[in-house]
Amino acid sequence: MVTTPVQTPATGAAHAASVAAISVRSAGKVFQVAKGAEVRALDDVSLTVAPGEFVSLIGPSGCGKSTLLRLIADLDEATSGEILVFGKTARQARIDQEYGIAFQSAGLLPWRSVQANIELPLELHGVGKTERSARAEELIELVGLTDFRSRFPDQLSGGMQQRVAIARSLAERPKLLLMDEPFGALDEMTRERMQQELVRICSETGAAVVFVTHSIPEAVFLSDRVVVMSPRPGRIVGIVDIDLGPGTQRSEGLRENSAFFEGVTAVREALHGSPAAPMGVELR
Amino acid sequence: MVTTPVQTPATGAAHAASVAAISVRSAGKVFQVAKGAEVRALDDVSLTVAPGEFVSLIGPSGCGKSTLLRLIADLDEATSGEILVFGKTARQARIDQEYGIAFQSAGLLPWRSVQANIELPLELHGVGKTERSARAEELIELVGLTDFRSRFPDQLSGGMQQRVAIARSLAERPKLLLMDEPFGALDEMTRERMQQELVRICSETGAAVVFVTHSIPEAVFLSDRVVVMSPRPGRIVGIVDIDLGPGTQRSEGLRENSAFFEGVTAVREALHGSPAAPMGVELR
Amino acid sequence: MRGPGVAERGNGHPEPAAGAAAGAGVPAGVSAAAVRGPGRGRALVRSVLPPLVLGVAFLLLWQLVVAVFDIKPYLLPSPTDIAGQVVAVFALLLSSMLATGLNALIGLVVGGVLAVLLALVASRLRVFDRMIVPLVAGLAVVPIVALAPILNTMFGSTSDTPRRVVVMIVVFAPIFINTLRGLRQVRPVHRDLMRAYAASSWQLTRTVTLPGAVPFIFTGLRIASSLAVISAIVAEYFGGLQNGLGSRITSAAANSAYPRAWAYVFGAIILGLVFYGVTLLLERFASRRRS
Amino acid sequence: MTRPGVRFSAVLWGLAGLVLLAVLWEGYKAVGPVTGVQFFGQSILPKTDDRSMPHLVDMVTRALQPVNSAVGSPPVWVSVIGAALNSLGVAAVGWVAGSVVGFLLALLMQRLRVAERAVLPWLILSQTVPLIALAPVIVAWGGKIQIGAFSWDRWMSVAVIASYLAFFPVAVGALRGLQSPDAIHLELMRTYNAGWFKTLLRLRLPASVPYLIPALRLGAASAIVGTVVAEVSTGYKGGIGRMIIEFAQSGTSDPAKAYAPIAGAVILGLVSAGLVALVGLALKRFNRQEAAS
Amino acid sequence: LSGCSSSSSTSTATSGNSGNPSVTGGALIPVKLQLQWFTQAQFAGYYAALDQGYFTDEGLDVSIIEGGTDIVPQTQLADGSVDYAVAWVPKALASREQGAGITDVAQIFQKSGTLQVSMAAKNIKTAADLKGKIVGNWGFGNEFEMFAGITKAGLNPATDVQLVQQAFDESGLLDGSIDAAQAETYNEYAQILETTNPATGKLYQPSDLNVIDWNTEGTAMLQDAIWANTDKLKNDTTYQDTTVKFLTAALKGWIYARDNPQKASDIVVAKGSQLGASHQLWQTNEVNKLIWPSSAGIGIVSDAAWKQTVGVAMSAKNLEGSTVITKAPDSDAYTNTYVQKALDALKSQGVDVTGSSFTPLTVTLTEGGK
Ligand SMILES: Nc1ncnc2c1ncn2[C@@H]1O[C@H](COP(=O)(O)OP(=O)(O)OP(=O)(O)O)[C@@H](O)[C@H]1O
Ligand SMILES: Nc1ncnc2c1ncn2[C@@H]1O[C@H](COP(=O)(O)OP(=O)(O)OP(=O)(O)O)[C@@H](O)[C@H]1O
Ligand SMILES: Cc1ncc(C[n+]2csc(CCO)c2C)c(N)n1
Ligand SMILES: [Mg+2]
Ligand SMILES: [Mg+2]
Repeated sequence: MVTTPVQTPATGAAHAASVAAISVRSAGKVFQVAKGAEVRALDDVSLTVAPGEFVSLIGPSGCGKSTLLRLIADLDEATSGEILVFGKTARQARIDQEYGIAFQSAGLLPWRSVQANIELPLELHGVGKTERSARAEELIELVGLTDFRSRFPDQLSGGMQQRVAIARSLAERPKLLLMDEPFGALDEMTRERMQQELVRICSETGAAVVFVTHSIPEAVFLSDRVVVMSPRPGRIVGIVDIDLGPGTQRSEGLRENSAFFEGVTAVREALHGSPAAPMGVELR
Repeated sequence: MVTTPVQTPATGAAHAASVAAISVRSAGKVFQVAKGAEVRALDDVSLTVAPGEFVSLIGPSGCGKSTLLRLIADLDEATSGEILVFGKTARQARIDQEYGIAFQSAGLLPWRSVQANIELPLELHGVGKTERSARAEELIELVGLTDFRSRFPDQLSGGMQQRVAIARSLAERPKLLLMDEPFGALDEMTRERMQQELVRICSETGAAVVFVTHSIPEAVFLSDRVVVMSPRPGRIVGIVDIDLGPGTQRSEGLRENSAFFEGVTAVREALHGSPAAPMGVELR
Repeated sequence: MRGPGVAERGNGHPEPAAGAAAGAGVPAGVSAAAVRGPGRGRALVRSVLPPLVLGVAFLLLWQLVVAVFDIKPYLLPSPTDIAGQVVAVFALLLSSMLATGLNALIGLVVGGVLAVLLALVASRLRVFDRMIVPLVAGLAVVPIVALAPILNTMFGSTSDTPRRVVVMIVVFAPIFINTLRGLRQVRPVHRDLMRAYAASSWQLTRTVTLPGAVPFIFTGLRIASSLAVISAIVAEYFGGLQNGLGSRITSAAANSAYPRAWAYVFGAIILGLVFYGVTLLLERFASRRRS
Repeated sequence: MTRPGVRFSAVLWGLAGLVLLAVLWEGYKAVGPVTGVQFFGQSILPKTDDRSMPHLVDMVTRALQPVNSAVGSPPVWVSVIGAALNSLGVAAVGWVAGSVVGFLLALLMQRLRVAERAVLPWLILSQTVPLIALAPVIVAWGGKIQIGAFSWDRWMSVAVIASYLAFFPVAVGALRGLQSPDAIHLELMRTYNAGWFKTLLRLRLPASVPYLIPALRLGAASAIVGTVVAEVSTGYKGGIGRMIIEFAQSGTSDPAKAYAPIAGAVILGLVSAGLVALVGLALKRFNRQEAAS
Repeated sequence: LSGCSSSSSTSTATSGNSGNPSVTGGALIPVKLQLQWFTQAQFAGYYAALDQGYFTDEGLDVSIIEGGTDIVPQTQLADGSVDYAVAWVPKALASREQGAGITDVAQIFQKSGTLQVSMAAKNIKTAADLKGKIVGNWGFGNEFEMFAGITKAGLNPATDVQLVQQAFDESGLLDGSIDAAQAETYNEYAQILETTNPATGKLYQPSDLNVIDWNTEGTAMLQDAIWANTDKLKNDTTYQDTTVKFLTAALKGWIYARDNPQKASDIVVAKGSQLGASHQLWQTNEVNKLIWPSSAGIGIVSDAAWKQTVGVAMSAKNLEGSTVITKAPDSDAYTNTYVQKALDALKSQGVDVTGSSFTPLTVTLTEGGK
């Protein structure tokens, strides 16, 4: 099932558009672990994301970033509150394929070529062969992998694999992209380049993005808004508005720009203002 | 064999001390791959590290950072040039246990407790039981894992594992620490904390450090000098002196300081001045 | 050459197709094509020569010992005696290999398919899983000797079926256990992905679970392949058609015609290696495209 | 859920599986054609008469009756247990011997690359040799051994054959285990200037445990199978394998009798795997996974 | 499942009355005898000799070692694992040709006990009737009489019949998957007669069956014989002496079994035979028929029978196209020297060694041979 073929073009701040891309109201998530014990991963989280808006989630490990993303994607169910995606329940939105998703590990199927990996969601939803390959062609070009279309994942570098995963997440032209640390496994140089490409791709497709990251510069460079979270239980402790101009014009130079440094400092302070996370002492 | 029990205290810039901790002269390394083909990983690299000095190596993936470190550690042999560690050949220095080493993955032995892991090098060199456990005690305290001494690696978070690895690398009180992206696998928050601890530990022990990293802020925050490298063949393209004051006084606040940002910008420029690294398109 | 994997590795790193390349050693920028070419010939020599030398040395020593100590053929026939018999009974040797090989093949294929299908069911149906896993553990330790006589009466000794059933039973356990492990190996990220695509459980099986289990299936198959031949041979020992290697070996041995018996043993070894080699090739072929 | 609880329910499920099997057996016997099902001349389903498929009740009843008509002969099940224990003892000797040999081979192959290349293919080949061909040779040569008061017993031939099967999984598993340490650990040992032996002791051996335990378990199962086959091939009396063919003789007149020793052999296999699991328990410390950091 | 160790039934020991001079204060000579099959009345004479203390009387401590499928008694004997072995002559000759140094020192069975049994309805009465039939045999070299018979009837064993190896029992014949099955008069034939005929609801009767007897077809070969180690016979005087003693006791055992079939059968049952009491009595009786009367004295190798065996062994081809032996055995293959000495010793004790007045019993079989 392919949804709405072409997006409404969206500029950086389309806050006022008709229905919100995401609307999370007082969502909470409690995990039942071993007999009796429970983990409150999220507590009373509310967040609205406008169509075309780029929102990053940042916070120390275990603060519930992934959990929040997974609730939106209906990969887990909220234990309280309400989550709407384009006005539908998360479940309905998943069934209607309203979003594309990418994870920290690219999660490509190793036995499928680049092209076949990108075609996977289309294939699952019964899109015909010619249509599928035409769309894959477009996407491969978009992520700059034209020469690698018939390579297999193990023949690609980490960065290239992530680009395939991003192309795959865009296959059905979703109006919403959910990304959980998609660049977490990349080295910093590659990472910076991927960020720039993501910014470009997002402005071109006009999709709203929820982007989980650990990196302050990354969050600042990419986002319209940075949502800062704190752990135990996971809450939103601050939202930093960033204004670096439209995505299409963001470039490397920006990183040495004072607005960028200001954004970094603002997010850093929001983060550190939150009760200091115990330094990785939790047992795994 | 435990070497020199107590270190000469070293302040940040002990450049002029007797014999250099490391002296690399026109070192080159060519790898023979499949019949005929060769990879020139390092070409004519010269570098001197003073006792107590903290030097970072930074550069795009594949520029030979790890290779240089491995040559110093005598894990590989240079194909040309000369490498002296405290005036000895690299091989002799390894046999004399002149350095401690830590890698990107902590590389702890999963069947040994924290304490037993730290004691490993001492045990191998025939240090008696009581002496071993006294030393382990000290180190465990140094890295702040007192309550975790009898835990096993799989019960620790990534950051804690890295701290164990660092403690282990310090076990024989080396005057030189070699570290290959020791924080590469950690999330950014943990990473920043670990950096601060490393700075503290190094000032306390007075060891010289060669530190490989991908992260510009990390390199700037930690180092007395940042060595910037370029790939194919790996060369040193610039050395940036950083002056953020003695390690003992570097704190979180520093990261929002303008000297820090200047350092970051200087390294960034040195890096980008080098011929742009192809964006992760190499095959793996 | 990789050894037949250990069927059950209790720990979590079964990665059956783990590459041999050590860590980061593989150079960037050097195209894979450069690795082939003349280098391959030398690699072949390096992997074939040592076992060949050892084998020839072993045979020579054997021959020498038999000659020097004048060992009677009923105690130990010499390699040349055996080779002489191989030539003498060659036509019969081939037909026996064919007969036994066919039994082993049919048993292997039917048992293998059954094992994969039941593993699929077990991976989907928890109740079935819990009931069948202990049974398979039992099946894995049933000695062939125990089964053959009973199967002979059950299916009639004039048919090849009892032997094929013996092979099926013997190959079932390793394939089933490995396949099931493979099917359970689905990476959480793939599971999440398929859920995000609202994929049906059949789609999950077809696109993710089953292809992901292929290397595991092959690990089981590799172990099963040589077992299939041995068990087909041993099964012949308890009656039935007298056209295979097993009955020829025993009947030669009963007449103390050991050189002839060993000629058939030689055939059995060749057959075992053929089965093993073909599985290995299939595995190579199927896993060409994997990390 | 507590561990004993888990184990208990596993046993229950296993029993449920057995019941399922029993229902299948009796069900097919009830509805299947007496002559079995033929398909293009090959029988594909068994005959269902009482000689081909005795009733389960008959099997059990027979197991409770005396083994033979000699006065005072014990019930079948008692003899089966005796025979099973006898086989277990022989198999244990074979397992230990095979494991030691397998492990030493693995050490050799780990130490010398050439040895690995030269030996490994032959190890695989060795397992394609049918045991029935080896048995006479081993028995014959064993019979020649007579050193002072020591003389070769039949059971030793059986144990040798059992070890011939048991050594293989151990050799392969141990080799993998010894080769399993990551490059990083090996390099660490190199930076410590630790030689081959120290590296073996502190790194390779402990690292091989997770591979060794399943290999030993597999070796135990192989040793049992080898013992049972070898008892038949060498004519060693007193074990379960011999009992199986002794009973098979009375297939015409006493078909239910043959099932008791088969059940005994299966239980024997399970028990041996269980015993190895105990070894695994003792080495549990080394079975830790490296944390994924 | 008792062991096969030394004497289990001390109660019936009648030792001490013979006053044999070689009994020197319990220092018995250990002797091992390898059988070719499981404990059963086929070997009643040896068990009787053991039980009656005849071996001890001769100063021997005999252990009887059971055989079984894969045990080749002549190999055991040749490699020194045992001192004497019971084996069929053709198989032993084959082993000799492969270098096993063994000699037939006493031919116990004078006739072949092998039959080819079929259901009466199949109408298989002679070897010629086997054409096109599914013919069972045991393999292991037990099939040569049958091959010779088929060949003699003008058929080619490789093409004119379909050969099938039988399992350990006769179920193939009973369920109809085998047309004609191999059986020994003393064992498998009885197993058939101990089974209920579904058509009549009673046990199978000999009239329900047809048998081909290779003795009458003229291709019979010599069966159970006692074999000794050729080299030791030549060079070892103690062994020569022991051989005579062993044969004396063993033959005496067989004479006991002839005269006391019921007791001999009971002895075998007590030794833990797998099949039951009535079956063992039948077997004792049938085996007696194969031995007695023995005109030259029990154990003497008849030259005529030997020649027929060798002739068949050299000419009959099996389905692999090979004959049992390729050249005539040398003169060491058998000797009557020792058995003659044993017979002389027995005769001097006044024992009847020919059994000229032997009359068999009529044994009634019961279901399952219980
Ligand atoms: N399936 C689960 N069962 C139990 N607890 C869980 C589960 N998933 C997450 N948690 C817990 O919920 C909390 C939030 O986890 P989450 O993965 O959302 O954190 P995160 O912010 O994504 O962390 P990271 O930066 O490390 O990815 C953690 O304490 C975690 O241990
Ligand atoms: N053992 C080896 N054999 C062949 N080539 C090698 C080997 N080790 C490294 N190389 C090559 O040498 C070059 C330098 O590698 P090196 O690992 O030192 O880079 P690096 O700077 O550490 O990269 P990264 O940041 O990815 O760790 C690369 O092109 C690499 O492919
Ligand atoms: C597998 C097998 N089957 C038959 C015989 C032959 N055999 C030797 S003694 C004897 C009498 C048994 O009643 C028989 C039939 C054998 N040696 N091995
Ligand atoms: Mg997360
Ligand atoms: Mg590196």
